[in-house]
Amino acid sequence: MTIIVPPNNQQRISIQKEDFNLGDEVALLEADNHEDGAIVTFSGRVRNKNLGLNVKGLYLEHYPGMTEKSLEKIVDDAKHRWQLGRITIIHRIGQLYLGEQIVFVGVTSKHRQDAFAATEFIMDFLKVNAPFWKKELTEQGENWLEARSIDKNKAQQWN
Amino acid sequence: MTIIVPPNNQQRISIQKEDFNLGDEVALLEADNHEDGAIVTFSGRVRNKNLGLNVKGLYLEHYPGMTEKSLEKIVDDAKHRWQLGRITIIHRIGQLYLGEQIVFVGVTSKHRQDAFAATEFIMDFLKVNAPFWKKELTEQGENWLEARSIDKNKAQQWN
Amino acid sequence: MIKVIFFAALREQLNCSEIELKYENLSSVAKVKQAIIDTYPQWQSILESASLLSAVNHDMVDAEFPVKSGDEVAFFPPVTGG
Amino acid sequence: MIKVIFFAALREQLNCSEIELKYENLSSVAKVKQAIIDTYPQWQSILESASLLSAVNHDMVDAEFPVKSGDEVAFFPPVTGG
Repeated sequence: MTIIVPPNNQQRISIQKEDFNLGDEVALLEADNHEDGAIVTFSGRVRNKNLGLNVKGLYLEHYPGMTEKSLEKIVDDAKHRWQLGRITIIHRIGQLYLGEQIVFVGVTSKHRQDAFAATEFIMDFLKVNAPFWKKELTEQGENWLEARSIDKNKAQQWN
Repeated sequence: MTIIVPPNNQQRISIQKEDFNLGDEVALLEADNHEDGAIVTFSGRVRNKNLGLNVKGLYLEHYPGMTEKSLEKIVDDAKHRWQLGRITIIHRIGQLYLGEQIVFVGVTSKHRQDAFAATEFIMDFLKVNAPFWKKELTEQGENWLEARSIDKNKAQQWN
Repeated sequence: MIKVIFFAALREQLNCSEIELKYENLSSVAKVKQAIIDTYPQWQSILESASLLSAVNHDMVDAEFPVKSGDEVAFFPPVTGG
Repeated sequence: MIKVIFFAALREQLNCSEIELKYENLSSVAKVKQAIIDTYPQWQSILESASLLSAVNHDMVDAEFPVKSGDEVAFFPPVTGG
Protein backbone atom coordinates (compact mmCIF):
# COMPACT_ATOMS: atom_id res chain seq x y z
CA MET A 1 0.00 0.00 0.00
CA THR A 2 1.26 3.44 -0.91
CA ILE A 3 0.61 5.91 1.86
CA ILE A 4 0.11 9.49 0.74
CA VAL A 5 0.87 11.89 3.56
CA PRO A 6 -1.81 14.58 3.81
CA PRO A 7 -0.87 18.08 4.94
CA ASN A 8 -1.95 18.79 8.50
CA ASN A 9 -5.55 19.82 9.22
CA GLN A 10 -6.69 17.87 6.19
CA GLN A 11 -9.74 15.71 6.14
CA ARG A 12 -10.56 12.60 4.15
CA ILE A 13 -14.07 11.33 3.44
CA SER A 14 -14.52 8.11 1.51
CA ILE A 15 -17.69 6.23 0.52
CA GLN A 16 -16.57 2.88 -0.79
CA LYS A 17 -17.51 -0.74 -1.46
CA GLU A 18 -14.03 -1.99 -0.57
CA ASP A 19 -12.96 -2.94 2.92
CA PHE A 20 -10.33 -0.83 4.69
CA ASN A 21 -7.52 -1.52 7.15
CA LEU A 22 -7.85 0.29 10.47
CA GLY A 23 -4.12 0.20 11.17
CA ASP A 24 -3.37 1.78 7.78
CA GLU A 25 -5.95 4.50 8.43
CA VAL A 26 -4.43 5.33 11.80
CA ALA A 27 -0.96 5.36 10.21
CA LEU A 28 -2.24 7.94 7.69
CA LEU A 29 -3.66 10.10 10.47
CA GLU A 30 -0.37 9.96 12.37
CA ALA A 31 2.13 10.15 9.49
CA ASP A 32 4.43 13.14 9.86
CA ASN A 33 2.02 14.58 12.43
CA HIS A 34 4.03 15.40 15.55
CA GLU A 35 1.68 18.10 16.83
CA ASP A 36 -1.24 15.88 17.76
CA GLY A 37 -0.65 13.63 20.76
CA ALA A 38 -4.17 12.18 20.82
CA ILE A 39 -6.04 10.01 18.36
CA VAL A 40 -9.52 8.58 18.87
CA THR A 41 -11.13 6.10 16.49
CA PHE A 42 -14.57 4.60 16.19
CA SER A 43 -15.32 1.59 14.06
CA GLY A 44 -18.63 -0.11 13.55
CA ARG A 45 -19.12 -3.65 12.29
CA VAL A 46 -22.01 -5.90 11.30
CA ARG A 47 -23.11 -7.65 14.47
CA ASN A 48 -25.19 -10.77 14.85
CA LYS A 49 -28.28 -9.53 16.66
CA ASN A 50 -30.78 -6.82 15.93
CA LEU A 51 -34.28 -6.94 17.34
CA GLY A 52 -33.76 -10.59 18.12
CA LEU A 53 -33.33 -11.80 14.55
CA ASN A 54 -30.24 -13.59 13.35
CA VAL A 55 -28.39 -11.25 11.03
CA LYS A 56 -26.45 -12.79 8.14
CA GLY A 57 -25.50 -9.50 6.58
CA LEU A 58 -26.52 -6.02 5.51
CA TYR A 59 -27.11 -4.21 2.25
CA LEU A 60 -26.13 -0.54 2.48
CA GLU A 61 -27.72 1.97 0.12
CA HIS A 62 -26.75 5.64 -0.06
CA TYR A 63 -27.53 8.87 -1.93
CA PRO A 64 -24.42 9.63 -3.98
CA GLY A 65 -23.42 13.28 -3.79
CA MET A 66 -25.61 14.12 -0.83
CA THR A 67 -23.71 11.63 1.34
CA GLU A 68 -20.38 13.34 0.81
CA LYS A 69 -21.91 16.81 1.24
CA SER A 70 -23.61 15.88 4.51
CA LEU A 71 -20.41 14.36 5.94
CA GLU A 72 -18.38 17.43 4.94
CA LYS A 73 -20.86 19.62 6.78
CA ILE A 74 -20.60 17.45 9.92
CA VAL A 75 -16.79 17.67 9.77
CA ASP A 76 -16.95 21.45 9.33
CA ASP A 77 -19.25 21.74 12.33
CA ALA A 78 -16.87 19.62 14.43
CA LYS A 79 -13.90 21.78 13.42
CA HIS A 80 -15.76 24.88 14.57
CA ARG A 81 -16.41 23.35 17.98
CA TRP A 82 -13.03 21.81 18.79
CA GLN A 83 -9.33 22.19 17.98
CA LEU A 84 -8.76 19.24 15.67
CA GLY A 85 -5.93 17.98 13.52
CA ARG A 86 -6.80 15.39 10.89
CA ILE A 87 -10.16 13.73 10.35
CA THR A 88 -10.98 10.59 8.37
CA ILE A 89 -14.45 9.19 7.71
CA ILE A 90 -14.90 5.96 5.75
CA HIS A 91 -18.34 4.46 5.17
CA ARG A 92 -18.86 1.30 3.17
CA ILE A 93 -21.82 0.63 0.87
CA GLY A 94 -23.25 -2.45 -0.85
CA GLN A 95 -23.34 -5.99 0.48
CA LEU A 96 -21.64 -6.61 3.85
CA TYR A 97 -21.49 -9.82 5.87
CA LEU A 98 -21.31 -10.65 9.57
CA GLY A 99 -18.26 -9.17 11.27
CA GLU A 100 -17.34 -6.90 8.37
CA GLN A 101 -16.43 -3.28 8.98
CA ILE A 102 -19.12 -0.70 8.10
CA VAL A 103 -17.78 2.65 9.24
CA PHE A 104 -14.56 4.23 10.52
CA VAL A 105 -14.08 7.66 12.08
CA GLY A 106 -10.63 8.80 13.20
CA VAL A 107 -9.73 12.19 14.70
CA THR A 108 -6.39 13.56 15.88
CA SER A 109 -5.95 16.50 18.23
CA LYS A 110 -3.50 18.09 20.60
CA HIS A 111 -5.89 17.28 23.46
CA ARG A 112 -7.71 14.04 24.12
CA GLN A 113 -11.01 15.62 25.17
CA ASP A 114 -11.31 17.36 21.78
CA ALA A 115 -10.60 14.13 19.91
CA PHE A 116 -13.15 12.17 22.00
CA ALA A 117 -15.87 14.79 21.65
CA ALA A 118 -15.39 15.26 17.91
CA THR A 119 -15.38 11.52 17.12
CA GLU A 120 -18.61 10.97 19.05
CA PHE A 121 -20.18 14.14 17.54
CA ILE A 122 -19.36 12.96 14.01
CA MET A 123 -20.90 9.52 14.65
CA ASP A 124 -24.00 11.02 16.28
CA PHE A 125 -24.71 13.30 13.31
CA LEU A 126 -23.71 10.70 10.72
CA LYS A 127 -26.42 8.50 12.27
CA VAL A 128 -29.20 11.07 11.72
CA ASN A 129 -28.07 13.27 8.81
CA ALA A 130 -26.04 11.19 6.36
CA PRO A 131 -28.23 9.49 3.73
CA PHE A 132 -27.39 5.81 4.25
CA TRP A 133 -30.00 3.08 4.63
CA LYS A 134 -29.44 -0.45 5.90
CA LYS A 135 -31.39 -3.49 4.75
CA GLU A 136 -30.84 -6.43 7.04
CA LEU A 137 -30.54 -9.91 5.63
CA THR A 138 -31.72 -12.36 8.30
CA GLU A 139 -32.64 -16.01 8.32
CA GLN A 140 -36.27 -14.82 8.34
CA GLY A 141 -35.85 -12.64 5.23
CA GLU A 142 -34.87 -9.10 4.28
CA ASN A 143 -36.06 -5.93 5.96
CA TRP A 144 -35.14 -2.25 5.99
CA LEU A 145 -34.00 -1.09 9.40
CA GLU A 146 -36.07 1.52 11.20
CA ALA A 147 -34.36 4.62 12.52
CA ARG A 148 -34.07 4.62 16.32
CA SER A 149 -35.29 7.51 18.44
CA ILE A 150 -32.21 7.15 20.69
CA ASP A 151 -30.05 8.28 17.76
CA LYS A 152 -32.17 11.38 17.22
CA ASN A 153 -31.98 12.18 20.91
CA LYS A 154 -28.20 11.70 21.00
CA ALA A 155 -27.69 14.20 18.17
CA GLN A 156 -30.01 16.76 19.78
CA GLN A 157 -27.94 16.67 22.98
CA TRP A 158 -25.15 18.56 21.21
CA ASN A 159 -27.32 21.68 20.76
CA MET B 1 2.72 -12.54 15.65
CA THR B 2 0.57 -15.20 17.27
CA ILE B 3 -2.82 -13.86 18.17
CA ILE B 4 -4.43 -15.51 21.17
CA VAL B 5 -8.19 -15.08 21.08
CA PRO B 6 -9.49 -14.10 24.51
CA PRO B 7 -12.91 -15.31 25.64
CA ASN B 8 -15.55 -12.60 25.48
CA ASN B 9 -15.78 -10.06 28.32
CA GLN B 10 -12.12 -10.46 28.97
CA GLN B 11 -9.78 -7.63 29.69
CA ARG B 12 -6.09 -7.22 29.02
CA ILE B 13 -3.78 -4.83 30.83
CA SER B 14 -0.15 -4.60 29.80
CA ILE B 15 2.65 -2.39 31.12
CA GLN B 16 5.52 -2.81 28.72
CA LYS B 17 8.70 -1.29 27.30
CA GLU B 18 8.02 -2.66 23.82
CA ASP B 19 6.02 -0.84 21.19
CA PHE B 20 2.65 -2.25 20.11
CA ASN B 21 0.70 -2.36 16.86
CA LEU B 22 -2.68 -0.65 17.00
CA GLY B 23 -4.10 -2.74 14.16
CA ASP B 24 -3.11 -5.97 15.92
CA GLU B 25 -4.70 -4.76 19.15
CA VAL B 26 -7.97 -3.95 17.39
CA ALA B 27 -7.85 -7.35 15.66
CA LEU B 28 -7.58 -9.01 19.10
CA LEU B 29 -10.55 -7.03 20.41
CA GLU B 30 -12.63 -8.04 17.38
CA ALA B 31 -11.48 -11.63 16.87
CA ASP B 32 -14.39 -14.05 17.09
CA ASN B 33 -16.46 -11.26 18.67
CA HIS B 34 -19.71 -10.94 16.70
CA GLU B 35 -21.76 -9.47 19.52
CA ASP B 36 -20.08 -6.10 19.74
CA GLY B 37 -20.75 -3.80 16.81
CA ALA B 38 -18.84 -0.84 18.24
CA ILE B 39 -15.17 -0.35 19.04
CA VAL B 40 -13.58 2.87 20.28
CA THR B 41 -9.84 3.34 20.67
CA PHE B 42 -7.67 6.03 22.16
CA SER B 43 -3.97 6.26 21.54
CA GLY B 44 -1.55 8.80 22.90
CA ARG B 45 1.85 9.61 21.43
CA VAL B 46 4.85 11.75 22.33
CA ARG B 47 4.20 15.14 20.78
CA ASN B 48 6.65 17.91 20.06
CA LYS B 49 5.44 20.72 22.29
CA ASN B 50 4.75 20.99 25.98
CA LEU B 51 4.83 24.32 27.78
CA GLY B 52 6.65 25.78 24.80
CA LEU B 53 9.77 23.63 25.07
CA ASN B 54 10.97 21.40 22.27
CA VAL B 55 10.44 17.81 23.34
CA LYS B 56 12.95 15.22 22.11
CA GLY B 57 11.45 12.39 24.14
CA LEU B 58 10.09 11.17 27.44
CA TYR B 59 11.20 8.86 30.21
CA LEU B 60 8.27 7.02 31.80
CA GLU B 61 8.60 5.70 35.35
CA HIS B 62 5.92 3.62 37.08
CA TYR B 63 5.21 1.82 40.37
CA PRO B 64 5.21 -1.91 39.51
CA GLY B 65 2.31 -3.74 41.10
CA MET B 66 0.33 -0.65 42.00
CA THR B 67 0.05 0.33 38.33
CA GLU B 68 -1.68 -2.91 37.35
CA LYS B 69 -3.92 -2.82 40.43
CA SER B 70 -5.03 0.76 39.78
CA LEU B 71 -5.83 0.02 36.13
CA GLU B 72 -7.80 -3.10 37.07
CA LYS B 73 -9.87 -1.00 39.45
CA ILE B 74 -10.58 1.58 36.74
CA VAL B 75 -11.67 -1.20 34.35
CA ASP B 76 -13.92 -2.71 37.03
CA ASP B 77 -15.52 0.68 37.66
CA ALA B 78 -16.14 1.13 33.92
CA LYS B 79 -17.75 -2.32 33.65
CA HIS B 80 -20.14 -1.41 36.46
CA ARG B 81 -21.22 1.75 34.67
CA TRP B 82 -21.63 0.50 31.10
CA GLN B 83 -22.34 -2.68 29.15
CA LEU B 84 -18.93 -3.49 27.74
CA GLY B 85 -17.37 -6.36 25.83
CA ARG B 86 -13.58 -6.51 25.75
CA ILE B 87 -11.17 -3.95 27.15
CA THR B 88 -7.47 -3.53 26.45
CA ILE B 89 -5.11 -1.09 28.14
CA ILE B 90 -1.45 -0.88 27.12
CA HIS B 91 0.91 1.64 28.71
CA ARG B 92 4.55 1.86 27.80
CA ILE B 93 7.37 2.65 30.22
CA GLY B 94 11.02 3.61 29.86
CA GLN B 95 12.57 5.79 27.18
CA LEU B 96 10.28 6.99 24.37
CA TYR B 97 11.06 9.32 21.51
CA LEU B 98 9.08 11.88 19.49
CA GLY B 99 6.08 10.34 17.72
CA GLU B 100 6.23 7.04 19.63
CA GLN B 101 3.10 5.52 21.08
CA ILE B 102 2.68 5.89 24.87
CA VAL B 103 -0.76 4.50 25.66
CA PHE B 104 -3.59 2.55 24.01
CA VAL B 105 -7.12 2.00 25.31
CA GLY B 106 -9.59 -0.07 23.28
CA VAL B 107 -13.17 -0.92 24.27
CA THR B 108 -15.82 -2.95 22.45
CA SER B 109 -19.54 -2.81 23.14
CA LYS B 110 -22.91 -3.53 21.61
CA HIS B 111 -23.63 0.20 21.67
CA ARG B 112 -21.37 3.02 20.58
CA GLN B 113 -22.26 5.38 23.43
CA ASP B 114 -21.08 2.81 26.00
CA ALA B 115 -17.79 2.29 24.15
CA PHE B 116 -17.17 6.06 23.86
CA ALA B 117 -17.99 6.77 27.50
CA ALA B 118 -15.90 3.88 28.85
CA THR B 119 -12.83 4.72 26.76
CA GLU B 120 -12.86 8.35 27.89
CA PHE B 121 -13.57 7.33 31.51
CA ILE B 122 -10.60 4.94 31.51
CA MET B 123 -8.28 7.62 30.14
CA ASP B 124 -9.55 10.25 32.58
CA PHE B 125 -8.90 8.03 35.62
CA LEU B 126 -5.64 6.63 34.26
CA LYS B 127 -4.46 10.26 34.12
CA VAL B 128 -5.09 10.88 37.82
CA ASN B 129 -4.93 7.46 39.54
CA ALA B 130 -2.40 5.26 37.74
CA PRO B 131 1.15 5.69 39.12
CA PHE B 132 3.09 6.75 36.03
CA TRP B 133 5.41 9.74 35.92
CA LYS B 134 6.81 11.44 32.83
CA LYS B 135 10.19 13.10 32.65
CA GLU B 136 10.53 15.23 29.56
CA LEU B 137 13.77 15.37 27.65
CA THR B 138 13.96 18.74 25.92
CA GLU B 139 16.69 20.70 24.20
CA GLN B 140 16.85 22.78 27.41
CA GLY B 141 17.35 19.72 29.66
CA GLU B 142 15.31 17.19 31.62
CA ASN B 143 12.33 17.95 33.83
CA TRP B 144 9.56 16.03 35.52
CA LEU B 145 6.14 17.00 34.21
CA GLU B 146 3.71 18.65 36.61
CA ALA B 147 0.22 17.21 36.93
CA ARG B 148 -2.43 19.44 35.32
CA SER B 149 -5.51 20.60 37.20
CA ILE B 150 -7.61 20.06 34.05
CA ASP B 151 -7.01 16.32 34.39
CA LYS B 152 -8.19 16.31 38.00
CA ASN B 153 -11.29 18.26 36.99
CA LYS B 154 -12.04 15.90 34.09
CA ALA B 155 -11.99 12.86 36.39
CA GLN B 156 -14.20 14.57 38.99
CA GLN B 157 -16.87 15.21 36.34
CA TRP B 158 -17.71 11.49 36.33
CA ASN B 159 -18.94 11.60 39.94
CA MET C 1 -38.15 20.38 -15.10
CA ILE C 2 -37.63 19.00 -11.61
CA LYS C 3 -35.95 15.67 -11.02
CA VAL C 4 -37.44 13.72 -8.10
CA ILE C 5 -35.67 10.67 -6.66
CA PHE C 6 -36.72 8.10 -4.06
CA PHE C 7 -34.51 5.93 -1.87
CA ALA C 8 -34.47 2.71 0.12
CA ALA C 9 -37.78 1.40 1.53
CA LEU C 10 -39.66 4.28 -0.12
CA ARG C 11 -38.28 3.40 -3.56
CA GLU C 12 -39.32 -0.22 -3.06
CA GLN C 13 -42.82 0.71 -1.83
CA LEU C 14 -43.37 2.97 -4.86
CA ASN C 15 -41.47 0.60 -7.14
CA CYS C 16 -39.96 3.73 -8.65
CA SER C 17 -36.56 5.36 -8.24
CA GLU C 18 -36.89 8.56 -10.23
CA ILE C 19 -39.47 10.72 -11.97
CA GLU C 20 -39.42 14.07 -13.74
CA LEU C 21 -42.02 16.77 -13.25
CA LYS C 22 -42.69 19.85 -15.32
CA TYR C 23 -41.97 22.96 -13.24
CA GLU C 24 -45.38 24.63 -13.00
CA ASN C 25 -45.64 26.65 -9.83
CA LEU C 26 -43.94 23.88 -7.77
CA SER C 27 -42.40 26.52 -5.53
CA SER C 28 -41.86 24.39 -2.41
CA VAL C 29 -41.09 20.80 -1.43
CA ALA C 30 -44.70 20.44 -0.22
CA LYS C 31 -46.02 21.55 -3.61
CA VAL C 32 -43.72 19.10 -5.40
CA LYS C 33 -45.05 16.30 -3.21
CA GLN C 34 -48.66 17.33 -3.92
CA ALA C 35 -47.97 17.38 -7.68
CA ILE C 36 -46.62 13.81 -7.46
CA ILE C 37 -49.72 12.69 -5.58
CA ASP C 38 -51.95 14.40 -8.17
CA THR C 39 -50.22 12.40 -10.90
CA TYR C 40 -49.95 9.11 -8.93
CA PRO C 41 -52.90 9.04 -6.51
CA GLN C 42 -52.07 5.46 -5.51
CA TRP C 43 -48.90 6.82 -3.81
CA GLN C 44 -50.79 9.24 -1.55
CA SER C 45 -50.70 7.34 1.75
CA ILE C 46 -47.05 6.39 1.29
CA LEU C 47 -45.87 9.91 0.43
CA GLU C 48 -47.90 11.49 3.22
CA SER C 49 -46.09 9.44 5.89
CA ALA C 50 -45.03 11.86 8.61
CA SER C 51 -41.57 10.32 8.96
CA LEU C 52 -40.44 10.86 5.33
CA LEU C 53 -37.47 13.19 4.91
CA SER C 54 -36.72 15.44 1.96
CA ALA C 55 -33.67 17.04 0.37
CA VAL C 56 -33.18 19.71 -2.28
CA ASN C 57 -29.89 19.71 -4.17
CA HIS C 58 -28.30 17.40 -1.56
CA ASP C 59 -29.31 19.40 1.51
CA MET C 60 -31.87 18.05 3.98
CA VAL C 61 -34.77 20.57 4.07
CA ASP C 62 -38.32 20.84 5.40
CA ALA C 63 -41.59 21.00 3.48
CA GLU C 64 -41.60 24.78 3.07
CA PHE C 65 -38.17 24.93 1.47
CA PRO C 66 -38.30 26.73 -1.93
CA VAL C 67 -37.81 24.76 -5.15
CA LYS C 68 -36.90 26.15 -8.55
CA SER C 69 -36.72 24.67 -12.03
CA GLY C 70 -33.69 22.41 -12.47
CA ASP C 71 -33.53 21.40 -8.82
CA GLU C 72 -33.05 17.81 -7.66
CA VAL C 73 -35.62 16.90 -5.03
CA ALA C 74 -35.32 13.65 -3.03
CA PHE C 75 -37.66 11.85 -0.66
CA PHE C 76 -36.49 9.09 1.66
CA PRO C 77 -37.11 7.36 5.01
CA PRO C 78 -35.16 8.32 8.15
CA VAL C 79 -31.52 7.36 7.63
CA THR C 80 -29.94 4.29 9.26
CA GLY C 81 -26.22 4.36 8.44
CA GLY C 82 -23.21 4.10 10.71
CA MET D 1 9.12 -3.47 59.74
CA ILE D 2 7.56 -1.07 57.24
CA LYS D 3 8.98 -0.65 53.75
CA VAL D 4 8.76 2.91 52.45
CA ILE D 5 9.40 3.73 48.78
CA PHE D 6 9.69 7.00 46.89
CA PHE D 7 9.08 7.67 43.21
CA ALA D 8 9.94 10.06 40.40
CA ALA D 9 10.79 13.69 41.29
CA LEU D 10 10.45 12.90 45.01
CA ARG D 11 12.99 10.07 44.78
CA GLU D 12 15.42 12.39 42.98
CA GLN D 13 14.91 15.22 45.51
CA LEU D 14 15.55 12.86 48.43
CA ASN D 15 18.20 10.96 46.49
CA CYS D 16 16.67 7.83 48.02
CA SER D 17 14.36 5.20 46.58
CA GLU D 18 13.59 3.01 49.58
CA ILE D 19 13.98 2.89 53.35
CA GLU D 20 12.88 0.53 56.10
CA LEU D 21 11.39 1.66 59.37
CA LYS D 22 10.87 -0.28 62.57
CA TYR D 23 7.17 -0.55 63.30
CA GLU D 24 6.77 1.32 66.56
CA ASN D 25 3.32 2.79 66.86
CA LEU D 26 3.36 3.92 63.20
CA SER D 27 -0.36 3.38 63.00
CA SER D 28 -1.15 5.76 60.12
CA VAL D 29 0.43 7.15 56.96
CA ALA D 30 0.85 10.51 58.73
CA LYS D 31 2.74 8.83 61.58
CA VAL D 32 4.98 7.00 59.11
CA LYS D 33 5.80 10.31 57.45
CA GLN D 34 6.57 11.94 60.81
CA ALA D 35 8.88 9.05 61.75
CA ILE D 36 10.80 9.53 58.50
CA ILE D 37 11.15 13.26 59.19
CA ASP D 38 12.34 12.52 62.75
CA THR D 39 15.07 10.29 61.29
CA TYR D 40 15.92 12.53 58.30
CA PRO D 41 15.13 16.12 59.38
CA GLN D 42 16.68 17.49 56.16
CA TRP D 43 13.74 15.93 54.24
CA GLN D 44 11.10 17.79 56.23
CA SER D 45 10.13 20.52 53.76
CA ILE D 46 10.11 18.07 50.83
CA LEU D 47 7.95 15.48 52.60
CA GLU D 48 5.52 18.09 53.93
CA SER D 49 4.64 19.29 50.41
CA ALA D 50 0.85 19.43 50.23
CA SER D 51 0.72 17.84 46.77
CA LEU D 52 2.48 14.56 47.71
CA LEU D 53 0.36 11.43 47.32
CA SER D 54 0.60 8.24 49.34
CA ALA D 55 -0.25 4.58 48.86
CA VAL D 56 -0.45 1.60 51.20
CA ASN D 57 -0.08 -1.86 49.68
CA HIS D 58 -0.68 -0.47 46.16
CA ASP D 59 -3.84 1.49 46.99
CA MET D 60 -3.89 5.29 46.95
CA VAL D 61 -4.87 6.44 50.48
CA ASP D 62 -4.99 9.60 52.58
CA ALA D 63 -2.89 10.56 55.60
CA GLU D 64 -5.21 8.97 58.18
CA PHE D 65 -5.17 5.54 56.53
CA PRO D 66 -4.08 2.82 59.01
CA VAL D 67 -0.70 1.13 58.62
CA LYS D 68 0.40 -2.16 60.14
CA SER D 69 3.71 -3.99 60.36
CA GLY D 70 4.71 -5.54 57.03
CA ASP D 71 2.90 -2.94 54.93
CA GLU D 72 4.45 -1.26 51.90
CA VAL D 73 4.01 2.52 52.09
CA ALA D 74 4.80 4.72 49.08
CA PHE D 75 5.08 8.48 48.65
CA PHE D 76 5.09 10.14 45.25
CA PRO D 77 4.19 13.32 43.34
CA PRO D 78 0.86 13.64 41.46
CA VAL D 79 0.88 11.18 38.57
CA THR D 80 1.44 12.24 34.95
CA GLY D 81 0.93 9.16 32.79
CA GLY D 82 -1.25 8.63 29.72
